[in-house]
Amino acid sequence: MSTLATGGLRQRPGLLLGAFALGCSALLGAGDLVTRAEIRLRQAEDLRHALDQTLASVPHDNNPADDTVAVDAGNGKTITIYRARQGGEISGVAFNWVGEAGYGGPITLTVGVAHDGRIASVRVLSHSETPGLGDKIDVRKSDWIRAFDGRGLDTGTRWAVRKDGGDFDQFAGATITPRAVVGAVHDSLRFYAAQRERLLAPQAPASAGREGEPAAVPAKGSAS
Amino acid sequence: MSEARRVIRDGLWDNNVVFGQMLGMCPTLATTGSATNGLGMGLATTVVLVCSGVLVSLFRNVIAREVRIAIYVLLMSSIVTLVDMTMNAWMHELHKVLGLFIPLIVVNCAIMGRAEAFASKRTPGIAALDGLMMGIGFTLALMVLGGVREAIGQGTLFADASMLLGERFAFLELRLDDYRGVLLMILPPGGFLALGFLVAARQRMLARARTRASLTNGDAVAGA
Amino acid sequence: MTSWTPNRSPVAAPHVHGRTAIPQVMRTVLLALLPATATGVWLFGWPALNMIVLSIAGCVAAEAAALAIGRRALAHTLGDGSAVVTGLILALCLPPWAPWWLPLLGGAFAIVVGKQVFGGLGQNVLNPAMLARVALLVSFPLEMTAWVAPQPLFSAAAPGFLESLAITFGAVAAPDAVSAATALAPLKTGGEFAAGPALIALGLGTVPGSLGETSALALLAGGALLIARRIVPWQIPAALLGTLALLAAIFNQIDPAHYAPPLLHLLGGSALMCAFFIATDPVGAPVTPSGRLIFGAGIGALIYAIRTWGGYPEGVAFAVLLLNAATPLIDHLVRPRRYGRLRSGAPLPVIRREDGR
Amino acid sequence: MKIFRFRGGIHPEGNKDPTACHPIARLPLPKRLYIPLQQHIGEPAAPEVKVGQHVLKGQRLARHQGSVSAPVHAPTSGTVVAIGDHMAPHPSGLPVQTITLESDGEECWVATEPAVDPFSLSRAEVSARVRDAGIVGLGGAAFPAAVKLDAGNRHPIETLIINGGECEPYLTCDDRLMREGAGYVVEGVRLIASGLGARRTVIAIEDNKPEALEAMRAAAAAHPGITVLRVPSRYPMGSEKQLVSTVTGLEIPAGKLSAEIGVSVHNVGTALAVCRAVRFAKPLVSRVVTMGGGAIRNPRNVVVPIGTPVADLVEFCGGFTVTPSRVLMGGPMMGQVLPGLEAPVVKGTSGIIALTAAEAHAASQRACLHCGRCVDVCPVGLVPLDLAARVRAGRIDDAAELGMGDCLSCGCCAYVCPAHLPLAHLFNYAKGEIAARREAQRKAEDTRKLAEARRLRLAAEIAAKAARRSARSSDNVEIGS
Repeated sequence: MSTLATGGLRQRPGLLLGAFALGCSALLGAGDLVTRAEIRLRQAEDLRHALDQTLASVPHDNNPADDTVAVDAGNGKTITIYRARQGGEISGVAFNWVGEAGYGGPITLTVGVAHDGRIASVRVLSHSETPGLGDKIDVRKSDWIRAFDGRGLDTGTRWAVRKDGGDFDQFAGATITPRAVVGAVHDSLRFYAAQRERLLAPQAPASAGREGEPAAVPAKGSAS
Repeated sequence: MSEARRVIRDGLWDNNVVFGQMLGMCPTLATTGSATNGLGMGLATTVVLVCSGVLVSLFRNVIAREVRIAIYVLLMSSIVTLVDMTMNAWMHELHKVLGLFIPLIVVNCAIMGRAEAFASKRTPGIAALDGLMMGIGFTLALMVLGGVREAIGQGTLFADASMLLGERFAFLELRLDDYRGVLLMILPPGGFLALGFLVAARQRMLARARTRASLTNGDAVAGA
Repeated sequence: MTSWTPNRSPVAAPHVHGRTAIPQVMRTVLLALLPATATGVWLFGWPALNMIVLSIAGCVAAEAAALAIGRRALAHTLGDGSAVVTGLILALCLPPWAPWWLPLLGGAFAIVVGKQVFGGLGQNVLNPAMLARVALLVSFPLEMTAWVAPQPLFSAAAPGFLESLAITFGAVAAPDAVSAATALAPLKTGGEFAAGPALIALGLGTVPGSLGETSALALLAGGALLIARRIVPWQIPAALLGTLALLAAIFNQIDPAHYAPPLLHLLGGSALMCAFFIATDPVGAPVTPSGRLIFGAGIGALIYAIRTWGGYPEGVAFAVLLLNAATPLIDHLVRPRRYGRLRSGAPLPVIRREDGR
Repeated sequence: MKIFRFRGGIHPEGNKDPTACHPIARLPLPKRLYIPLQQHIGEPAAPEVKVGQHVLKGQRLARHQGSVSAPVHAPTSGTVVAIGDHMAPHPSGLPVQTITLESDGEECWVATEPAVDPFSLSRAEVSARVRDAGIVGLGGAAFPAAVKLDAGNRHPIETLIINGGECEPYLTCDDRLMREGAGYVVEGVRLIASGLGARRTVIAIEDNKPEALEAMRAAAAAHPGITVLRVPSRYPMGSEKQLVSTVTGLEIPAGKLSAEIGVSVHNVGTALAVCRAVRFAKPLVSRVVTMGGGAIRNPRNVVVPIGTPVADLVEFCGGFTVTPSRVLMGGPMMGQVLPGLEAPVVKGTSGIIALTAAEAHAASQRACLHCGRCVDVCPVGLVPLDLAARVRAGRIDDAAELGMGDCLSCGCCAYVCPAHLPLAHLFNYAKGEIAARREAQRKAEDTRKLAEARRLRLAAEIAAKAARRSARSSDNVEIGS
């Protein structure tokens, strides 16, 4: 940049600002170009990792992140179902479920259900329960949430906390939060049961979900 | 004292961003739940500080007074966005931990402050050194604050350091077993409390140093 | 004898003084807390007494340490008795069978963070005991909500003295069998609201709850003493309880199944303790009668809101702290009118009475 | 008659019984009297006697000078032995110009004008007699009474209020005066009323003085223009502003005189002095002083010649039973510490109170609790704790903004303060500071005005000269042409 040009720009602050804006935009554009593919890859990995965890006990040989179907949940909301397949046969599904209010507001779960309608695993995606009291539903704080593994509607489980005559522990000092989670998991199972036929209908992997666009990213750690 | 030594002293102690200038309180309080988080935030901020210092210094003769703030904002937000994208692409795990806070770097007034007060008047070399020292000072302050909060709050030190620095640094992670933790310190009020006590401790040290200095001076006068 | 050597250092008027002094005020507050304290110890046994001792010890020790660090007169300041009052109020707010470190930590926090960092008695913005209560509740929600059913001293189920030491100092948590829910629990968990005979239990205090907050009668007796002795202004308790009861009555009328009746709000939980002993701490309360009405009403409304819609089972501590923070503003807004002046501070217009009355 | 309640106030322990129950005693004539030349608010009086000169009782020793001032008269007959410095009855103990009189024991009165029918005198004549008698407000403020009477000429007075409140603890001199001299007091009241041209007169007496109330009612029964009003005992009922509010329901607007809303307030002791001055042409040479406090052996009220050393009075009352913790001139709420017993009784001395340590309840200061008791009791509606915080921080201007200047110095706030903070002391300091600043500002303003006037004058002179010159030159021109 010649002295003349800089001198000229100094006299015209508007132009100078414009020049900087242009330069910065170019820089950001370039940065986006270089990182876009990489970032998308990472996000896909995240989703896959999370689904693999949720469906760890379900044998599958596909990538559930790429095999989705959108289901109308009945109340105007659409739920994206991720399906795991073993040899082309659906062996289990995973989906996010927003439960009824706990102590501090709604609790969002990621539920994995095996082909036979039993819980593969449940993880809490987000909640606003009292720290140190209700947040034991988080797998990083306690193992309580693993109590759902392997349970189903037909396993003779009483879907309530002990205090209400059910099979699930409440934790010391808090009843409402576990009660809400138990209820939510129960609801999600009933939802699965109602939708089972449709979910398990043999369908080509690519035909249902919009590929490459995860509807929800159940990334671990987002509850923090 | 040479200017470089002055700059180093300023950044690390005399004019420390957090304890001396009390700038950048938003990231300071928001991200110091643990020493590791403080370290990560500090490092990201350091990168931005150095880049913005160099850029502002390079263009210091071009930038007209009337639009300088607007240009600084443009430059800094661009740098921050680039850092965000880069981390998301190649330091994805770290980005998930710090992701929420990286865009916050742009509101860290320490960066604007150094650009206005230092970089815009100096050559790029010394501006880079200043950015680096301010950044290191900031990082250290955040680590101390995070360390205190983490240690009192949950009885650990550098928890999850391996996630930030790689498995080789797992030895940093300390954990006090059977410590129930003081949740308050991890929550936002704990940030204020810890910061307040640390600032008070530093003030006390400075006051003592002043008393000592005045005493020795007094002796000198009396002796003469 | 007519000799007299005058005191040359000038002493300004007035040369006589009322008999009210701070140590005496603190003694009266302690006296007023006695019924609630005694009831609490009776109902919850030896562990409750341990708690009180530890909480007061924590406060006094922390005050002494802070004064020593600040190189201030130890005996004179400790002698005002304010640390003892803070310690007792804190203890009465805690679960009666809490482990030993809870009152100690709370007492130290109340004095150091709640009082001394502001510059000591009279300088603090927030109520120290309530600050400690919130800090403990946020940090240790489990211990802070571990209620036990009352087991009167010397009754069969009550722990003996040695057993009480095990409860207080042992790491063992209170046995599950005695854990219980407070009268306010149905606000959050649903279920039947206490009514009829259950309300009488609330009056006597034979219900689970904080150490000194369960017995409405004991608290009322202490409150009456404080108001009669003019240690606390009547405006704060009246406005606080009135607002709480009014809001409860309105919502209870709208939906009796969802919203608890006013009596439950007044008698269950910490409302009475707060109205007479906590909100009335002069340090954080406004100084004018109308300011005190606003202050009390604000706390009452917040208690109701937090209990009904908030994330914590009891809102007293949060409500008091929030209104403490608003006190300077209230005091600024409702200054008294000065003699001979309009509210704006301008002199009154000259009015003459020419009617020859 | 309706009584209005004023804001704030306190109920200090009265401690009036020990003195109220004894009749007023008469002090034997002291050997030496020390008569300060300034016993009133305003300019000091100018001496007009010489050392060695023999004077008669009631003879004028010093004449008043300036618009606000009062003359001083000889309390007994005797010889002037010194005119010079003597300890003033003020906490500072600084010496003031004082005439020392050695009594000859004769009590020989100066020839006075014959008594006249006082109600035949004009308003101006009443005022002149009051002024010449050296009468000042005897309630303690010592404001020259004639100045107040003259204010009635500028502002029509609707209501005359006679202050029989005596709200200060311990003091009972007005109480005894009303019981024993009700007739004279009422006559004085009527004279003041006629001097002011007041339409109605209210004598306000606190309800803790039932005997005085009864005596005054009886004495005033014959005069329908006078109402004797029973007012509640509440300090500071005797303060002018609070008394005006109690009786009329009006407030004196800030910065105004009570006369501007048609009210004038005088003390009962002043009324008695006015009666003596106008009817008998006797100047003010003695007054009733309450000798009270737990340290006085025989507490009582005493008629005392002005200028009597306090030591003589203490001796007359049997001396001290214990060493007093402080000896006060005036009541304990607003009175001042006496620098020494050699200080003399002056016109404004309502009492000498010797307090024991137990009576004073002295206790060490503690931190302000923010309890608001001072706000509750402040009769002005100030927030003393805020003022005190600002004064202590040296923020005098902020304190002035919050109304420091409106403070009465009544001491209610300091009385109730559970932390024993010296609030009144702080406020007196702040008010002095504000006054000093205002004075400095006024002086600067005066200097500026003088300089401006001088500049204008010089400019005018130059202009005049120029005009004359041009006039002359034009004359010349005319002449020349």
